[in-house]
Amino acid sequence: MRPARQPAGRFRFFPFRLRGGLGPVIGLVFVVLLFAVLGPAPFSSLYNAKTIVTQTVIVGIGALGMTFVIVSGGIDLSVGSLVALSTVVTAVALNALTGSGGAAGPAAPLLAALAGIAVCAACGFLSGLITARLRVVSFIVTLGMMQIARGLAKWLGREQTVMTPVNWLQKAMLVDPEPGWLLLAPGVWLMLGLLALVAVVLKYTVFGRHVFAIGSNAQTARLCGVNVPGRRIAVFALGGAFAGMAGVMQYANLTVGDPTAAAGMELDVIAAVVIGGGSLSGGEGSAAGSIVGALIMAVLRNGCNMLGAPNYVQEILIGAIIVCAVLIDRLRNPRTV
Amino acid sequence: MRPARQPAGRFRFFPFRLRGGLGPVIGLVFVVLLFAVLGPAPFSSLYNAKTIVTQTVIVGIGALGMTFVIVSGGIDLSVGSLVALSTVVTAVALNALTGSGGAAGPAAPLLAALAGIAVCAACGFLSGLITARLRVVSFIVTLGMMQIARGLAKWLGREQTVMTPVNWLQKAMLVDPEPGWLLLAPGVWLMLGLLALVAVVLKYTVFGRHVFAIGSNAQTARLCGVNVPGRRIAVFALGGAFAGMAGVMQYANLTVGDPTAAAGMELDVIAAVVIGGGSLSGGEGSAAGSIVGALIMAVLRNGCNMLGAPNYVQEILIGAIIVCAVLIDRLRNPRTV
Amino acid sequence: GRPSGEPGAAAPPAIAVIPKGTTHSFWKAVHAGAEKAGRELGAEVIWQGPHKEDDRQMQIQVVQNFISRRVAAIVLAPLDDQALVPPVQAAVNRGIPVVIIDSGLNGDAYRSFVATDNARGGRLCAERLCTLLNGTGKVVMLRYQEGSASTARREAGFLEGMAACGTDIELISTDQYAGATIEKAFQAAQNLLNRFAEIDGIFCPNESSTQGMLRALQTAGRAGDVYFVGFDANETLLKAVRDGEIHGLALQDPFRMGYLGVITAARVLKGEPVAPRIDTGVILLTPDTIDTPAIRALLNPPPAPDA
Amino acid sequence: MRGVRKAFGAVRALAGVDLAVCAGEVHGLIGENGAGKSTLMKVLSGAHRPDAGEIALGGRPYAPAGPAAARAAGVAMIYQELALAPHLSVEENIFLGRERSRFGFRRRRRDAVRGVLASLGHSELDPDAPVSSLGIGLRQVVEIARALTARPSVVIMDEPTSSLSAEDAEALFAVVRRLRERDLAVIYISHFLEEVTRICDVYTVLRDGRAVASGRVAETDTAALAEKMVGRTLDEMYPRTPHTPGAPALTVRALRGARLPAGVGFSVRRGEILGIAGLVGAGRSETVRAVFGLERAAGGELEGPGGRSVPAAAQTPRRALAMRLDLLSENRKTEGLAGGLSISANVTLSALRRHTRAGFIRPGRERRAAQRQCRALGIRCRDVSDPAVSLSGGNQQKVALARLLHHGADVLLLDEPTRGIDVGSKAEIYRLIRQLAAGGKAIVVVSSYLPELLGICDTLAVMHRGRMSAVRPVAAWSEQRVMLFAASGRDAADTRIRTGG
Ligand SMILES: Nc1ncnc2c1ncn2[C@@H]1O[C@H](COP(=O)(O)OP(=O)(O)OP(=O)(O)O)[C@@H](O)[C@H]1O
Ligand SMILES: Nc1ncnc2c1ncn2[C@@H]1O[C@H](COP(=O)(O)OP(=O)(O)OP(=O)(O)O)[C@@H](O)[C@H]1O
Ligand SMILES: [Mg+2]
Ligand SMILES: [Mg+2]
Repeated sequence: MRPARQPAGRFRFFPFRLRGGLGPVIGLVFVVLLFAVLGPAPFSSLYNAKTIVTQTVIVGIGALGMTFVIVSGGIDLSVGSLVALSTVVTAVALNALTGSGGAAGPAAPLLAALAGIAVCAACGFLSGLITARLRVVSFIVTLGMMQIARGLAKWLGREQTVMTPVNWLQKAMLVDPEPGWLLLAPGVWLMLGLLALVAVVLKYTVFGRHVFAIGSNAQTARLCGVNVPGRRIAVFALGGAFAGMAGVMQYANLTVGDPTAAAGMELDVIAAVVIGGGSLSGGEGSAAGSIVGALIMAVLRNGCNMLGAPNYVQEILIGAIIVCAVLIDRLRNPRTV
Repeated sequence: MRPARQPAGRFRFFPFRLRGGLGPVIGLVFVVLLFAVLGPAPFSSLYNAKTIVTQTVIVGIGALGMTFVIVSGGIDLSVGSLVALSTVVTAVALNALTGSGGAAGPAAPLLAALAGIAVCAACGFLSGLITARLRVVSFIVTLGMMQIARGLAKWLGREQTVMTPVNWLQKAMLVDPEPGWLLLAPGVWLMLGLLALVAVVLKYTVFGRHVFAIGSNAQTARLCGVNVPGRRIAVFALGGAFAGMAGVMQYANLTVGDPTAAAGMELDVIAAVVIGGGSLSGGEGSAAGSIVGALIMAVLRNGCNMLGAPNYVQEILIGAIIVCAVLIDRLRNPRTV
Repeated sequence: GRPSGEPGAAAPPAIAVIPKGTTHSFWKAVHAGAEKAGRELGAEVIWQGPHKEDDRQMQIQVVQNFISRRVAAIVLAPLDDQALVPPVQAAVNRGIPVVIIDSGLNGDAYRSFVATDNARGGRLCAERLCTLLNGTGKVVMLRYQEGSASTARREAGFLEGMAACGTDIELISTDQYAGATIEKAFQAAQNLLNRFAEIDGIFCPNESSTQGMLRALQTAGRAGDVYFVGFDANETLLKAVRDGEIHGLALQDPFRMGYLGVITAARVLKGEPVAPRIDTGVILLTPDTIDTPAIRALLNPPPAPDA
Repeated sequence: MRGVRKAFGAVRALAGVDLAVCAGEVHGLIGENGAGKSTLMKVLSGAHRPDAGEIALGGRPYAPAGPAAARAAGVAMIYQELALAPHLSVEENIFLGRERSRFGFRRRRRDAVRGVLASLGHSELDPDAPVSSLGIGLRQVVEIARALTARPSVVIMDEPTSSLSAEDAEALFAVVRRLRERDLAVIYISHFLEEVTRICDVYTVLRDGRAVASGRVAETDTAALAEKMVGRTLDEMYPRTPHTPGAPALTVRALRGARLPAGVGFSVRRGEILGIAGLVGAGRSETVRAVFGLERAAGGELEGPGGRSVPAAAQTPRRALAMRLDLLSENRKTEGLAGGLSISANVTLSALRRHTRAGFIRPGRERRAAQRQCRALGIRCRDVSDPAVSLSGGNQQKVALARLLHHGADVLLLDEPTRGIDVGSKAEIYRLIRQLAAGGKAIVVVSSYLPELLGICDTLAVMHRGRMSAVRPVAAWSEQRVMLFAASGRDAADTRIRTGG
């Protein structure tokens, strides 16, 4: 129970930064180098780097929201379903706003996206409410919400993908962005913006501090006057909102609302957070770490694809490397437990 | 004349029995009554009851193994993949043992099943080894194992379902068992036998007590001389073996080895354990509770199907009822936290 | 690394073939066909499916990765008729032609569409069931999965055909879904059979749902008592046909689909004109026709090389 | 407070307590383990909602909705079971729930932290150190600092000195006196009755959830207080059971840890009680933990009762147990108890095999053994099947001790064995320790409570910054001499500095 003391000085102010930052980065460098050596030349091309970053966006944004949840000591299994729900809500809202036929105006997609995000935030709020007020473990609450949101998505979408008119949202995830000076897809910029936001919120705001405190020791937080249920609800609502944003990006990618989208994505998202230094028992985790975790997973998928190995070899490889990425962190940072 | 109530002392000896037993049973009664009232007549038939029990077997056996893992404070996400791997290994081994063509002898299916179970136990052992010795959180280790086992299954099965000759194993999951006097499918009897075994091991053996101690406080357990890594490894190997048995039952059900089987089943299995009173932070859970949890889920699926509701309504309903089943337990048994 | 897809280089052109998944025997046959074409053309065929079956996002990523890898052409079986439009457009923008197989795609970015007429397959099944039932009886259709376009078309074709069959046909359940795997289909089918004591005819629109339903019928002891028509074939299903438990299977020609897909892509690369729609045909297998040479040829395509 | 009641299920913790506390007064609250002191204070600090009764604060009715409301009303509490978030830093813990500003004022906050830590005699403590890296004593300091920076009007201290060294306790007393001068009300719970008589003005005795006596401290003494607490006259606190040391049971040579200890050697014989004194952070706990294999030693050698010596670096708890050593950790919450398990499971955990037949646990036997231990140590519980966490702090400590007694190893390493235990039970435990020694066990006691070390030990050593003084018979030590070595690392015997003429 007595981990090695950290070096004195500046670094110690955010003990979680070290744990959540450097280890995963080493893991990332490791997998990138691995494929750069093993893989075909195109792996190391700029275009491929842009492809990988774009492929990180959806899981990455979901992981940012999940970081709040996991740092607070909870878990959210409904993320995948919420992403699907968000694509469908966005698509349905867009259709409702633009009426029948015709391309959408510039405002409609924005409103539709907000609708998608709002619905997911509401679902997250509900999960949080039940977790915090009725004290059912979040694993079960969100497992229920996972089914409910999936059902809602299918119901809204009439069990089919929802077609939408052409609109600017659909360009948000192009690897070659439309105004070329953007360099990266708008979705990537969104993810980076959110990353900065979440990092600041977690480290420099009272809310962030409280989230860490709740995850570290909820009992203590309560005794210190932290509004534990209120914060928990906010955390899950935030997680939902981020899943909603991930869903909007998913919609941008698919250009349709898809009620079966992102099945099982929750595990990718949680893995990203944990690879990035988050602890499932709460109190640890960082925004940057989670994004790095999501990047590691995207690099793995892309690299394996580039190698052109059969699917089963890829699966075995990805499984092994996920474990190794976390292992590197542990070896670097052994705990005495 | 016996007194109506048991003497307080004896009953209270295992506080977890009460927590893990009665609450879920109330939940089960609740959902059964719900569908008996709402649903069509066939729901309440004996044959349907037998169907439900048979449909519980696979998740139930998986949940028994998961009970060890969860009580010890771990989690095993690889169960679904291990089930698939076991079906494929059993089928491939059976084909290898019986040679080309012809019905299988009585020994071959048994050996094949043992091969399936052994391979899964080995996978569990490996997960346990990495978790316990290299101290990577079990969530990540088993997430990796989930991919690895799925890849292995696809590789072994050449990405296809594996046909097998007719053999007695394939009759293990018939709702109307072949020697009629069995009343229930052999698989159901297997599940009940394993239930008794796991209940006794958890409650009345040193191993079981150590598993509880590790889940409750691993640090203290270590200080008391419990071989924490060794027990952890054994727990995961056991979990793997049970997943292997569930896989053999899955094979009996499908009569083919199916590398895509049981995708996402891990969540059902974990939900069964948690609904049955298991705590994801360890130290709580019971064999009977887990089986009741699995039954609740099977009743839900069956009942919703019987109602003939569209799929999305079923999903929403199942999600809501999973939460309610746990809620009932919590309301009955509020915690001061 | 090695250079790939550079024009004029000695290396053969790389043609990527992207199935919807890799685990049905249907896709095995597609793979075999594609490889055969590759051998004939001297082209490298890269076979790569999405990791998770039926995950549109995964398939989009596979397409994106092939664009990154600069293959010469892509042969794609899209999981969705709309969602795959942007990546296909991106491929075309980068000078990689795309041929679509199996399921349709919106827009006109692709060069050719090589596939079965799914609606026709569904109608064929309906006609078979109609004949077997003599135009009267209670019929169940177990759908495959939400949002799957090709099976939805088969289901629609089947319903259309049943409507034409007569007013005495009662469709008692058409809104249940089997799900992606055999075992999910099995449970759904079991519960359906428990719910309806009286069923005269059943239709399932693909391999896994047909196999799940077959197993449910067998375990309930009702196999053979109900007229059962399915889609696609594998060893288990063929055995059931011989045992009189399945009364018809719509057969596509996946080998030909893979073969023609790659051939068409190669012709596009050479600048030759190609037809925008190529039908690979669908025929009905019944206990009577199971041993005809045409069916035999379909059932036993040359094996896919082990990757 | 008037007629306050509180029950946990079937357990009645408070059965109608009346209590009046005045500003500018230090109010001592004493009582046996499980009497309801902590529960009463948790009601006052808003952590528990009372079942009945009313409270008035500063003349106005007071019914806090939660800890936040209580804190806003000016009630600050130091919890007995330390309430800290291990992942957060010292400063973050101190200001948890009171982060007044979002971005600014870091400087001012930092000054406040340094100020209060200095007043507690720990100006060296780094405000940025994560709490998980602190020993239990420093954690207690952080907990106290948190209550003091809250600018309260009522401060509740639930056994604040249970983990403090004598020096730190003195610093705390100075702080308490200053609080009294500032006209605050202080409620002070302690099992050290001499502390109560030293710094409290009035006292109240709780027994079985009721206030049974109260009065001015000046009009009583510790013996009378103890009598009121226990309800009977106490015998001799440190009874001298005659026992004679035998063969060496544990010999430690040149033990070195990663940081502490720095070359410690001692030997303890069968039938001997060896005490180790020292200040917080002197490395006493780390010494016994290294001996037991809980912390990896960097070097040194251990020789157990069997006479075989092993390198200390290879020690693990399982090997230590096999060598017939056993350890009582100073941190019962994380290392002493499996809180979720029943009392009986905790008691039998190290020696479970004794209650098995053919590998199966015999519940009846196990249960009886646990009940026996509960009686021997006077553990107050409804039933041995209740989870250990439902016990009061002192009773939890006794359960942890009961496990060692039940296991019956030859060498017992007891790190703060009487932390949080009431005087009556303490006397009982001292008697037990002596009996064990008389029965041929070797016992090492680490304690920050000097009187008990001087009272029960046969031999005593003092640690200072990882080094240990010579082991001497207890008669050769005096309180001053121990303090001198603990504070300066110099022994009166070899120092030239003489205070006298
Ligand atoms: N959360 C709880 N659940 C059940 N019982 C409890 C709980 N907290 C306290 N109790 C019971 O209430 C009684 C009073 O406990 P309390 O902690 O107030 O004692 P205390 O006087 O502070 O004792 P100590 O000196 O050992 O700290 C005890 O019998 C204890 O078992
Ligand atoms: N300079 C320091 N910086 C941070 N922590 C320190 C420092 N010095 C001592 N400590 C803490 O004090 C503890 C000293 O070790 P140990 O607990 O063995 O001493 P002790 O004499 O038993 O004191 P305690 O009464 O706290 O148990 C260490 O675990 C460490 O956490
Ligand atoms: Mg107390
Ligand atoms: Mg100590």
